[in-house]
Amino acid sequence: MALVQQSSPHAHRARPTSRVMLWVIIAAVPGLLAQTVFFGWGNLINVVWCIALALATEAAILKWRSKPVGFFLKDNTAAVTGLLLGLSLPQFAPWWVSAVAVFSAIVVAKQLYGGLGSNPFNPAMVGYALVLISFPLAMTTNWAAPVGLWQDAPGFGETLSAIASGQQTAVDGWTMATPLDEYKHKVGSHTAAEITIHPTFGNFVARGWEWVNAAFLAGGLVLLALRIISWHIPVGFLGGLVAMSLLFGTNADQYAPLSLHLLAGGTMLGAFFIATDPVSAATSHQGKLIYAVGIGALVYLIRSWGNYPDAVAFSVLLMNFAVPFIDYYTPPRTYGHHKARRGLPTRKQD
Amino acid sequence: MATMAQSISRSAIGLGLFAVITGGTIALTQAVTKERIAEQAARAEAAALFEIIPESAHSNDMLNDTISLPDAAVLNSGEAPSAWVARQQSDLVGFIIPVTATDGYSGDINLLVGITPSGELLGVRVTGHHETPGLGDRIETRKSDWVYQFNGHSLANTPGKQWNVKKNGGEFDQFTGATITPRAVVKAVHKTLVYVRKHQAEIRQSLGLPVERGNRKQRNAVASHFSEPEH
Amino acid sequence: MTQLWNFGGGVHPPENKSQSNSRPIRPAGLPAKLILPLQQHIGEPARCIVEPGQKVLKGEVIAQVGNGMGVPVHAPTSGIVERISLEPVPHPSGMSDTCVVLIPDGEERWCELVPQPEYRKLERDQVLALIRQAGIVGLGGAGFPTNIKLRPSVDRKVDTLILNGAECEPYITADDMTMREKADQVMAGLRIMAWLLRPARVVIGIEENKPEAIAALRQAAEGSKTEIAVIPTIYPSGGEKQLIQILTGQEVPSGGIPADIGVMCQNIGTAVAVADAILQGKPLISRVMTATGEALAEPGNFEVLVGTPTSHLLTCAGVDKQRMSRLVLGGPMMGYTLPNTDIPLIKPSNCVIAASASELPAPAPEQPCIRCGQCAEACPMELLPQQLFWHAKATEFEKAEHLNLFDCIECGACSYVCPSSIPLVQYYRFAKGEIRLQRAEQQKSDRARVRFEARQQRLDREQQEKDQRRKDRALAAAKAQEQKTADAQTRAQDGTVTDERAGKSALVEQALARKKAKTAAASAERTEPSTQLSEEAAPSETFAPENADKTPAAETAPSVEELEQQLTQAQAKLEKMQSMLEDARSGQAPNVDKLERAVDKNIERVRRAQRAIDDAQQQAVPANRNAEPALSRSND
Amino acid sequence: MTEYLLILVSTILVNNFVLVQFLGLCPFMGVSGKLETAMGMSLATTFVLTLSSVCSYLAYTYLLEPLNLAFLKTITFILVIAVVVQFTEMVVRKTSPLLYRVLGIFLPLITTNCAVLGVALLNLNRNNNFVESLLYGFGAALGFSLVLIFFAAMRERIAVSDVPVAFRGAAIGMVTAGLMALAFLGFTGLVSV
Amino acid sequence: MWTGIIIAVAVLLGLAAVFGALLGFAAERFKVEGNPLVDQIDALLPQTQCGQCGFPGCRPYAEAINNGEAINKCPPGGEATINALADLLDVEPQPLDAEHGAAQAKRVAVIREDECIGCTKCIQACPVDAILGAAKHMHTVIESECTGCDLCVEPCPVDCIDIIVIEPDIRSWTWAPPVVLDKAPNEVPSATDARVIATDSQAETREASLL
Amino acid sequence: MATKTSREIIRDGLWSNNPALVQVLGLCPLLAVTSTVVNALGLGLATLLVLMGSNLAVSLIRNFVNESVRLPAFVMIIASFVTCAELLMQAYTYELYQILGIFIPLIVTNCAILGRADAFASRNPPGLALLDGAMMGLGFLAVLVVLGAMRELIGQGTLFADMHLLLGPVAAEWTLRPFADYPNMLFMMLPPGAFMGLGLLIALKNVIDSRIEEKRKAAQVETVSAGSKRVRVTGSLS
Ligand SMILES: Cc1cc2nc3c(=O)[nH]c(=O)nc-3n(C[C@H](O)[C@H](O)[C@H](O)COP(=O)(O)O)c2cc1C
Ligand SMILES: Cc1cc2nc3c(=O)[nH]c(=O)nc-3n(C[C@H](O)[C@H](O)[C@H](O)COP(=O)(O)O)c2cc1C
Ligand SMILES: Cc1cc2nc3c(=O)[nH]c(=O)nc-3n(C[C@H](O)[C@H](O)[C@H](O)COP(=O)(O)O)c2cc1C
Ligand SMILES: Cc1cc2nc3c(=O)[nH]c(=O)nc-3n(C[C@H](O)[C@H](O)[C@H](O)CO)c2cc1C
Ligand code: SF4
Ligand code: SF4
Ligand code: SF4
Ligand code: SF4
Ligand code: FES
Repeated sequence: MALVQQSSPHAHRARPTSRVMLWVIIAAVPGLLAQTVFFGWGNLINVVWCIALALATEAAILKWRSKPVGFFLKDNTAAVTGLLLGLSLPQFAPWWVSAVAVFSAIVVAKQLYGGLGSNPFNPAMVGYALVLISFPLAMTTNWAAPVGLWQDAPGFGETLSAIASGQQTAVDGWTMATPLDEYKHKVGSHTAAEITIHPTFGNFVARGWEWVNAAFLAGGLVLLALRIISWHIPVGFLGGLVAMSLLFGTNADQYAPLSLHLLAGGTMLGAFFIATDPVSAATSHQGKLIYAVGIGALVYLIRSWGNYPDAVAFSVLLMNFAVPFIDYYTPPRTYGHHKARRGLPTRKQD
Repeated sequence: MATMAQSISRSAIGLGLFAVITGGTIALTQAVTKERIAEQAARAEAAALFEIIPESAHSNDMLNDTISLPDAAVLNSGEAPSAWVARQQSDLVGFIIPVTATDGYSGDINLLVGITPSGELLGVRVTGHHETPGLGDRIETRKSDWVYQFNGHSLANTPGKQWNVKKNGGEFDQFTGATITPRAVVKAVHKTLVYVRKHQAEIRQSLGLPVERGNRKQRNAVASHFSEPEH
Repeated sequence: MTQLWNFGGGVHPPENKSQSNSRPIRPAGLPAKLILPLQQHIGEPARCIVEPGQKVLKGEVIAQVGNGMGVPVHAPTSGIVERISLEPVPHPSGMSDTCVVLIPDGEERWCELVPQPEYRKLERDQVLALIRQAGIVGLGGAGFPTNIKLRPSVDRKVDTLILNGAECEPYITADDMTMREKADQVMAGLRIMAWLLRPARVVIGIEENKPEAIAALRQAAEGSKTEIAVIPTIYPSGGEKQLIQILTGQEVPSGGIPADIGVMCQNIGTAVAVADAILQGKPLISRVMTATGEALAEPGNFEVLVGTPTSHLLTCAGVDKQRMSRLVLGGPMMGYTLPNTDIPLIKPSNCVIAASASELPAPAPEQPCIRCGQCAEACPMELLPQQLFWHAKATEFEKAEHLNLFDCIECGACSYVCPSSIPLVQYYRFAKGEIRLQRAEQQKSDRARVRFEARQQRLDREQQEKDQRRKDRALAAAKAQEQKTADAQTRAQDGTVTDERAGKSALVEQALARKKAKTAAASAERTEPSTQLSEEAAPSETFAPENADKTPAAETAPSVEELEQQLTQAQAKLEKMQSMLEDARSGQAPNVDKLERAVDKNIERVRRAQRAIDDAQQQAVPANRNAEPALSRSND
Repeated sequence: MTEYLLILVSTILVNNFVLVQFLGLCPFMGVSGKLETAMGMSLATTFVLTLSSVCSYLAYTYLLEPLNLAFLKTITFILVIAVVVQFTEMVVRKTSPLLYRVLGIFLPLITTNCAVLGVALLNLNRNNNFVESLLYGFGAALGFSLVLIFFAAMRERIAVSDVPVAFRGAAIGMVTAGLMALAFLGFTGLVSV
Repeated sequence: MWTGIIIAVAVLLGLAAVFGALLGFAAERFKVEGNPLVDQIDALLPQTQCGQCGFPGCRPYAEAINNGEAINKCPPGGEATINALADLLDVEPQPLDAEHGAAQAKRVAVIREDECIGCTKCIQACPVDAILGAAKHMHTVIESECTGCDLCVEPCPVDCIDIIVIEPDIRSWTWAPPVVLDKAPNEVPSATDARVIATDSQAETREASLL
Repeated sequence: MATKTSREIIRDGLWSNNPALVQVLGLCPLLAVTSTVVNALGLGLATLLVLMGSNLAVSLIRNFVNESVRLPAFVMIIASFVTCAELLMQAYTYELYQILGIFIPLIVTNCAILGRADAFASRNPPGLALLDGAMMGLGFLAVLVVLGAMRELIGQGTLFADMHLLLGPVAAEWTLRPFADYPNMLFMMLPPGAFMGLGLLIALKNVIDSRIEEKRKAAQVETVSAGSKRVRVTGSLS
């Protein structure tokens, strides 16, 4: 009989990474459902396609790097990346757009850096940003109109064939500018009242989008409750956005109103699911706050003055870029120390 | 101190020597190529103009045959824009006005608008823009034929409301995915036509045309405005 | 109600305490043999003062304090010292250390004990000496000699004495049971310590999951000013630093000790040991230990003699060998696994867990860190465990240190929560060990540099002096020569012309003789004649590497040359040895036989070198390199 | 005032010299292995870039332009830069060994930093006046420093990752710079200059 | 045309002369000598003074490194030293140059005292004066000062000096890093690796004599 | 420094010490102008000419410059070559010149050029220096063109578009379109694509190198003997 030899601790809490990732997937389900209810089958098809592709790509690349494939596939992170891409791409994005996005997310952003845990940038957002600048046409014209505004609503089969046909643009009438897009292009030349006449705004804030965002918010709260994410990032993100909005004024004729910022586009998905990607986010509480407030502020900045109507992807990437630096300068204060030791160890000079 | 003086003079002379040699080389090359460069620059500048009014369609030195435009702030095309005039023998073929559309998707779009004396469009060309590659850049002739659809339009044959993209109920195609850029261009062209109609009198005058058709007295072109563009 | 503070982090592992705290403390009895390591504490090992075969009495000192900090070791029972040898000891390395192996005679005959119930009449130092003589070390973990801890340096007044009854680790109930059953002894020990330290405040911190112990202590402390503080159940509230923060709100400064902020923390068991030592005169020869785990039929707490092999304790608790998959000494969070059951239990051992495979299953393989920050949430020291881990893994120790690696108390809370099951603590231990090694090496190399430079200077100086001397002598010689020449000239001028040639040769002869004499004289300064050559050659050679090695040509140079060089060296050595031998023989020196052996060896060496050359010459030139290892082997 | 602010925003973010305009890439790739050195390089570049932007402006406006020698601008500018750099190096080396340790070794590298000459040339293209030249140079340097420092911090992290062997070193650095440039595209349109 | 050229040359000449003078002035005025880098390099070398690098001692090698010598020639320092040097000089670390020997475990010299004839040869050879003894008397090595350079072995006429590897004992033992299982199965280092004591990732088991 | 043989110079320039892939120098033009083959070729040729010229010139004057003005002198030489190239391009390929913009004058600060002048030309005779310049220039040019081709192909689905800008009207029809109906992948035409493309090329070179190295290792037996370069620091045997 042999005795196990092992270093302490000998007890472990049973919540492995794969389970954490599974929870993220589960928490995203309400949002996905809301998307399906309000925007049709597109997201669901995208999600399935992206996840399948993500797993296949990850397996292939792990094989190439001669890493144990099963061991790493089981951690579910590729699935999360695929899921988040599927959730954020336009509903009628042609299949190859998703494929390029998934491929660049998994290969370039993740595995080239050494795979899980090593990627400095959020893989899903790398994929998204990359296709956004590569294929602006496919990425701006394929947003589904909210259910109810469809002329001749496409069913599952039609949606699938639209995506699978690979056409850069979907059938007119199925698609519509997103509320953020619409606002962005008319603000300044139109008054708020004139802008919001557009059917995409619906009766409340942004037809369909408001419920999708609410659903993601709910899922995010589940993650918070499970302590899978800490409050710093979502609060920082939304706080930064709100603060900027208040700072630049709430005059809806000049700038998009706060409600639109919060409930349209990928705000809640970004705040709870994307900015919180632990691998590419800052480490300490203070660092997380800086990182998240930065994202919120950048989202506002780019949405208001930049070219891109929804800026979550770019803002997340930009702050990812700053994360290692932030980490160096925001270590927590350790027990028994007066203040935190910031920066780098100074080389011993004798 | 001797070493200091020595060091100074040695360095100064050494570097000076290089200056003479290298400066000489450059200056020589410059002297040799100066004329050709000026010519090339002028030709490049002219290329867009000649696309609108081909060389076969005019006989004057269009590059140096310019008129200054009055009250041209509406065209947003620089401080004192001047239009190029094309003439076939003594007939006025048309003139080309530089215009800037300010409401593009990102930044200004620089256009050349060619107009016949009767106010009909000879052609429109884009000389500079920052629109999104792949979306807004189809206003370039290299990317699509879109700008050619202006040819032949005039205020007379196209009513004011029609000066818009189809999506907004106008005459002109937009391209998929980008309405803002074409709308901006259409607007700018329209504005130019309106401007020309408004300032018809002055323009005719500076073209040397009688306000009432008839006086075809030649006038020397005002060439002094034209200057070599910075690169 | 005592005011309590929070500390950051902490975890709630399943407690698993009921298995062992439902039975009273039982005596574990006498094992067949006792293995007593000479070092059971922090400091220097004790010095063994018994011989194999010697009979010892229970409580007799068998090892005295060595030359550093330490405490004595006592015989836990009467018996015969079987041997003093290297035995496996409880240590994470699983290595062996010097132990005294004692075969009990079963008589349990005590040596003479000197109780000091009137300790208040003694000097404090006397009481501390008694504590030290009783071999008491901290029973809560590190095993730091208690007497040293109880004597804080003059400038540090202890205001608060804390008795650590938190026992926050799962499974362990030794302190719990001690408090329940020996509450009076605990209080007595506490009183002694309080008398020694005169603190303004005395607190006993107990986690709220031990109501019986709390009740027992409340009763025992009735009427005294001792506070019984019931603290929340969270691991690691029993960590000294955490407990201090909970009870006083103060933090022990990094790198400092609790006494720096006027606090001292002692374990429950330590208090009992102090009480026994002072009031009954008994040294620390047994302690309460928990034996628990699913592999045991009757888990519980036992009064165990120090040095008892683990197997004995397990048998007492009814072990089922088949179910036992892992044997942990200490708690599941900080304990280490034992490779076998022969290992003895020592003073700081407080718990043995004989766990079944399902109870403490092997964790999943290590996955990459996802920087989820769970570890940072759990860390009671508010470190950044994941950053420490990344740096430790990448062996960027400087950065790990910068992030306060050395403040880590190795509590294991971070590993406990890590979803990627990374053995974080092991990484930290590794990094700490490497850093300590590096520091030691750096110190050593600094010292080596100093010594080397000092030597170089000395050599330079000596060389200069020698040069000077030689110059002086040469000068003197030249003068003499001049004188002589002048003399000779005058003589020659005086003398006949035919004599001239003879005179000249005489002069040459004289010069030669002088030179010889000089050489002889110079070498006489040193031990042996030929040293001088090397001595004089040394400085120049020190900075001019053998040119054959420096030029690229050396790379391709046939190694026959090298071999020949070796041969000449060997021959030189041989000659020297032979001459030394002759000297020794003539001088009847005591080292003649040594030298004979040396000469033989050198003859052999010359022969081997010769053979190597022959071999090398036979082979083609490129093969020469291969001959080299053979030669270096011949140096053995 | 806003105009000047816009120049800064534009040069630091929107038209970042390194990631958008492709200037100063060699030091960006070469001196970003360690955060400490990157900081030294940033300081040195900021100083030289600002100074030489101004000096070149002066040389052009008061020497070349009046004499109609625009074609000598490249050689003049590079001469100015080389001399500024070398002179600074000598002075720093002598007067402040401490500062020299921080910046000194980077100074010679700056002569061949395209950003420095680039700023001088772009000042002309953009018809910047004196203050604008100053700000433009300073902003460019800040933008350079910003990405250099962030990049260095990131490379330190990447250095300990399990990057596939073929990509270790410069290759993954390039990919990272590419992803950063991707992120910076998010700023397009922020300021239309 | 020629006037243009002459103006151009003259302007450039003027500029260059002024700048040249400036630099000449600075070169003379701000001249410095010395290099603190050598000290920093020297501090990183192990000071074994063994000469395996091909230089007579660590300091000469430090000077050579400062002048561009490769940093991978010091076997006693091994990989750690190479990495530290690479870090200091901001160059890529290279593997140890085998021509200068292989990295070895820490060693010390021990003199077999009953064989020592007291010739003092080893004393003269030891670069750090780590050997004690007088002529014709037994010599000993001060273990704490010996760098293990083995320079004393060769000169000893009776070969009574051994170089022994310092074995870790329970007091010098340190924890080994855990073994990571993220390589393909065939690349996983064997669990019997001497340094591996215990890991979380690979439950290594040992035979135990139970009871 | 030992002089190198021409073979080594050729190999160094084209492969083993390639300025773009190994020294990672001259990145700005390398990345900025490689969106199409024609741009890459134009700048590459200009750089090649300047590199050869400056190497030759520096080598010729290598014994006459004094230390304090060495750098400015080299820089001036390079700058004069660049300005000449600039003027010539303006005169003969004006459109291309406009596209390449400030990257023509910026050849001056192409670190690779000054680097070569300083590290090689200033210590070697003119012949070798010229060869070195040519090889380094060609190596640089090759990388430029390959990167240009890659970006052009992926970015806009064409190859050799607009070659007439450089080579005159004959080349106007050279454009290849391998894929019909290609959705342009703009990413490749923009800065991020440039960086990643070069990253990919560098990685590719690493892969090839390691293959070659493996082969070489397999073919060659270990000949160094450990410790053969030791030097004694103390004493000696006698
Ligand atoms: C990255 C990006 C770039 C864009 N570039 C342009 C552009 O260059 N020109 C343009 O007109 N619209 C551009 N758009 C705007 C969108 O395509 C916008 O939805 C469209 O112009 C509105 O047209 P619609 O009224 O046909 O929906 C861009 C949008 C995005 C997200
Ligand atoms: C290396 C070391 C040195 C110590 N030095 C002292 C000391 O000088 N004075 C003192 O009162 N306690 C000293 N201690 C004891 C500590 O303060 C602490 O009470 C003891 O280590 C028990 O801690 P633990 O079981 O939590 O590890 C020392 C402990 C260690 C490990
Ligand atoms: C994480 C951790 C948990 C600890 N838990 C306890 C505990 O529950 N009970 C205890 O008495 N000592 C515990 N200790 C040891 C104490 O820190 C401290 O060393 C001890 O109370 C000092 O008393 P001693 O010198 O009498 O051993 C723990 C130490 C650590 C690092
Ligand atoms: C809370 C949470 C959020 C995550 N967000 C993302 C994300 O935005 N993008 C992504 O690619 N992966 C995300 N992941 C999955 C995983 O962390 C990611 O694939 C790693 O970055 C891969 O190294 C997330 C995981 C968790 C636990
Ligand atoms: S808990 Fe584990 S996976 Fe999470 S950050 Fe800490 S070390 Fe990394
Ligand atoms: S083991 Fe160290 S790092 Fe981990 S939780 Fe405990 S104190 Fe913190
Ligand atoms: S090899 Fe290393 S230890 Fe030996 S002398 Fe050279 S630098 Fe010193
Ligand atoms: S005793 Fe021998 S091995 Fe030790 S340092 Fe001295 S010469 Fe070297
Ligand atoms: S080419 Fe080297 S910095 Fe630009």
